[in-house]
Amino acid sequence: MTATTPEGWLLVLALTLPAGAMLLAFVAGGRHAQRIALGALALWLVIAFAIALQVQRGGAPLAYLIGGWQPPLGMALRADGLSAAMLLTGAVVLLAVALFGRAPYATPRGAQETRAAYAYWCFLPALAASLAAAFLGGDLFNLFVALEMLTFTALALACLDGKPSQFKSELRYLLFALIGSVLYLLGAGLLYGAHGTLDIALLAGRTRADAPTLVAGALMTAGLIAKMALFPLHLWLPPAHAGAPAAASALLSGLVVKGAFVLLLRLWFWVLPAPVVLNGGTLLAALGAAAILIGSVVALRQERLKLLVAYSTVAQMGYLFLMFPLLAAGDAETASRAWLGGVLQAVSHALAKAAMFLGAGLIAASLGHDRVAALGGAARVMPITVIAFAMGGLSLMGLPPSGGFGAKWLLLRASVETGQWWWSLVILSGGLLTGGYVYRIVAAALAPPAPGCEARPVPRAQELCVLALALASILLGLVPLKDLGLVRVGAP
Amino acid sequence: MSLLVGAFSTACVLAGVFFFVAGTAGLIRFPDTLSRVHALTKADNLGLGLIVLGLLPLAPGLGAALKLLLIWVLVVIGGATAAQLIGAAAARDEHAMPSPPSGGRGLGEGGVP
Amino acid sequence: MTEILLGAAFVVLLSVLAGLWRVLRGPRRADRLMAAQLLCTGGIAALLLVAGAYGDGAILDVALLLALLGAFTSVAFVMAARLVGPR
Amino acid sequence: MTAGLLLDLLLALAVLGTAAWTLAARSQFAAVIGFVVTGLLLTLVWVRLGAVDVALTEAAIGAGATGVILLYVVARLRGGEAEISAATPSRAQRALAALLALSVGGALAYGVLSLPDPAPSLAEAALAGTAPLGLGNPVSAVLMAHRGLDTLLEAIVLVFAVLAVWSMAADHRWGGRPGPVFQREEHGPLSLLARILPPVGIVIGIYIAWVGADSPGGKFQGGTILAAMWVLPWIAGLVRPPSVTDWRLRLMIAIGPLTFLAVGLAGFVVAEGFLAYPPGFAKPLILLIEAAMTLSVAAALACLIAGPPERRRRA
Amino acid sequence: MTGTDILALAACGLVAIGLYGLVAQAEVLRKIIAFNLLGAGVFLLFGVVARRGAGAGLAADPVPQAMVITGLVVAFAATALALVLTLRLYQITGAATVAEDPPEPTAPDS
Repeated sequence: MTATTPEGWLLVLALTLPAGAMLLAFVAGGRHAQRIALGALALWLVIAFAIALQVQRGGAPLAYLIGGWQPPLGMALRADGLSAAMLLTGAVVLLAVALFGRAPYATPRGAQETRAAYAYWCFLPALAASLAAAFLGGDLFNLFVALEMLTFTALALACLDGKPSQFKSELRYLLFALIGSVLYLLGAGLLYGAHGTLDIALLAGRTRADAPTLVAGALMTAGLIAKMALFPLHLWLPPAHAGAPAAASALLSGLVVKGAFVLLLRLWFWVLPAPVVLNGGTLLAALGAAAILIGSVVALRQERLKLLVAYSTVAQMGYLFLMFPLLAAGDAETASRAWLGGVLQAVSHALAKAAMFLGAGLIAASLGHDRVAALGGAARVMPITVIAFAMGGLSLMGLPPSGGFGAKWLLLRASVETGQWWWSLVILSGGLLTGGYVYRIVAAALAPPAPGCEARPVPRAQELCVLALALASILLGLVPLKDLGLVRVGAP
Repeated sequence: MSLLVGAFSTACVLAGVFFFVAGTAGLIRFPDTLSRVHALTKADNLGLGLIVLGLLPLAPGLGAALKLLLIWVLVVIGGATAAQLIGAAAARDEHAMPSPPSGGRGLGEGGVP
Repeated sequence: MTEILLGAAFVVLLSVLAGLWRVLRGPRRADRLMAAQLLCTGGIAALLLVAGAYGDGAILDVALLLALLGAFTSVAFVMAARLVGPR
Repeated sequence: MTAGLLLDLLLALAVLGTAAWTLAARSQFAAVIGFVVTGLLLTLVWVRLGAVDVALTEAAIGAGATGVILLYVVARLRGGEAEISAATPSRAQRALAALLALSVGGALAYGVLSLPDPAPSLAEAALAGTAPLGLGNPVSAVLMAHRGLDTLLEAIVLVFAVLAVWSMAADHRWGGRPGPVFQREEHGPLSLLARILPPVGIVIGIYIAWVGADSPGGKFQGGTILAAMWVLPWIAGLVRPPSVTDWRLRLMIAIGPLTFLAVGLAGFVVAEGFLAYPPGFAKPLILLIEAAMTLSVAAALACLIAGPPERRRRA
Repeated sequence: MTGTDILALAACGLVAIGLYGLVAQAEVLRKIIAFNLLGAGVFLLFGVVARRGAGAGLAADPVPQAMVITGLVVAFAATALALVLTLRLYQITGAATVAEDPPEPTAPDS
């Protein structure tokens, strides 16, 4: 039985504020769109912070019954620690990216409105609304709509530059995303047929390991991992993310793929019965391990900076799957550690990867290319960007003190404690490989400029946005683990 | 429902069904496109009209009866227009011209060479 | 009466499907263009018969919508065929 | 019910047959025809399933609007045969695809046929939750109240989609009118139909949207008809789409979700909370939202069919 | 075997056909059509679930029906988006597939 909690209205606000802002920006257009979007995203950060604060203080999830209708007939919005943490991460990254985009997506003087700027400032609040729907939704069908919102927004942002080369990889991305959604929906239909509800909290008490539930679980998982680009369904991601404009890449790699991740967690740890999670989790983790190793090795060999960072997303997403068998196998404390590690990995990767993609975009804009071999001189022209990029890299490697270190350390410990030591080998070698490709870039950027290389200076304000994100991913590692109890609220 | 009304409805509906079957037979047997178009639209429109006539006495109210008639009128209008356009298209295909036909208009600036 | 009407719907549908098989085979595009027209008229007839069988007036609205959109779709098809040009 | 069973069997076979034909069709144009035919058959299937609301939506959106939009893209694509044959999967790949499709279909069939009997259902709860709203159609009650958030988000998704479609335009076309130019046709059957059908169609569209509160129908079905009644004179060259920068067009597209959102938020003040309706005022408020949504659905669908701006704005 | 069971199997068949088409066909447009067939199968499955849940004097459970209506509109929007992308891809590069190697541009962006 779900009941609206006193602060539940915050959840409604987190969803309706950006949605309303998007609609208003859509109508108003031009410069108004930019003002509305920036204002809404700033407010959204405040709301996300308030939600996190309430969840942490109260130690219990927030909930809101839409229209006062009780599930299964009605639907609920819920915010546990996972939702609150992801929402806050989303708000931070979105605001930073929005500020970053003020320069490239300004409506030029003398023009009423330009296509790219208008679309950018409308789709930022749209992405916020989609993320809120995906993180807070308590109903599997409602989450399907949220997934589609995410897909549409991500696609439009990725095509923002209107580059011909981009359309093909984005179209491939769209087809993958659509297959993913349809498979997910298929599973949802079966679940409704078997249990008469799609409310996650109600399903948690009703599912058994019967045929419809198993088939539904398999279909939905397949759909979601296609959207998350888990090996071997990863091939669409690198070109789609690398070819997008920098701001869009940061959002796609940092946030959009996490929407499907949160759904996958809800499906596996709330909806599916425990024995399935135990057996299937190992398979998912094996695919994740393959993603870590293959993604990192391929990243190491990339010639282009943005493609390298995109392959690194494939690898880093792999870490998220390691938590599945650890969570199912261990005792309460180990499980809690694995949970915290997994969620921390999602959060720190979002921050670090957004910083790295924005940084890569600045480097490419300054040098006019993004060939790794010819990055020489970058550190002289834009030291802040290169430092921020390196800081993001530290977090991905899992070096202390960084959010990535905390995440990987917790996963490592949980894998040893559950006797599944082989995952720790994967984590360690993944870290080494990551170190390899990050070093390659930083070393290249520190090299003296090649003769004849003309690097244009980049706006300081943009560099600071990148730095802020990178700093956030590092600072996450300095927060004592006990203060991360937020993430544990309402954990399975 | 009186027996008479029932018999009338049944007869009309069966006659309508017959026309549908006849239309299909024409469609399958006629050799050229134009006569197929005509066989199809005439027979099917007539068949639908008979079915509507048969269902009219069964309609629960005046609104439903009017709706039935409106449906038939719309089908006839749409069918006539479509048949005419299809016939024209068939004729055009028949003397397919080497250069883009007059029908190729309206493409605007689609970027197609 | 219900069985008679449902049976009639079955026969109409069967005959329409037989026609469909012929029409979709072509050979010309104009033949295929008939498909939407054919199925709309036949589908409407079947719907009306089912509506009569169930005594459900709401099904008439479906038929109404099909009649309207059928006219629209057939025309849109022919216009699109013109855009493509003969083949 | 032997006749009914036979009808189901015939429909099932016909749907599968036309769907398979659609895949096998030699030309893209034929494939679209096959798809529309499948959609029309599905409409009958939905009636047989007792879901008249869905039958209306399938006919309007699934077959009608989707068919038309597919058609206009096919008409403008001319496939490079070499590229297509180069990209066509090999025999082994196709066999693998068939294996995948069969295993998914088989697993699904296994899952569906082992669903519990009697099936769990919310029919009773939904019916009980319909009367207090003053509505007669439980599907509309679920759409507007019990699962109102789905419908609100879906209305917003339509705005996302319109904006996404517009944003695919070339930069210098921004501010232009959407879609290709159709030559004005003064005479002939098309222009006649484009003149006489819209008045009738608009009345029917409004009727379908209006009856939605109490019997099958509603904003999406009615809105689609209205969109079609605008597209028809557009194809005939009688009307032109407004520019994408026209704020009136944008307002029309956004007014539905904005109204929905406003009424929902007003629920905090005048009712028990978000998307709750004050007792006694549920029906008028729902009708208000439905009216605004019908307008928005019509505008959004018409814009999705027309596509991104393709003509430069005339200064 | 009831009529609903028959239609349930038809839904599974439609899903299989759509999935095959989506994977095994080269042209994007055909993939999009296949996606719509696949979607139709999924919705039909919801319809079967709704029909099985008939009760309280209703011919079918209204909740899955509402979901299908929502889903149809979303699927239409997705189709429109995919088609526009297909058209733009074709207009700019002349490509009609999403195969790996982009061919030489044949038509400039007009």
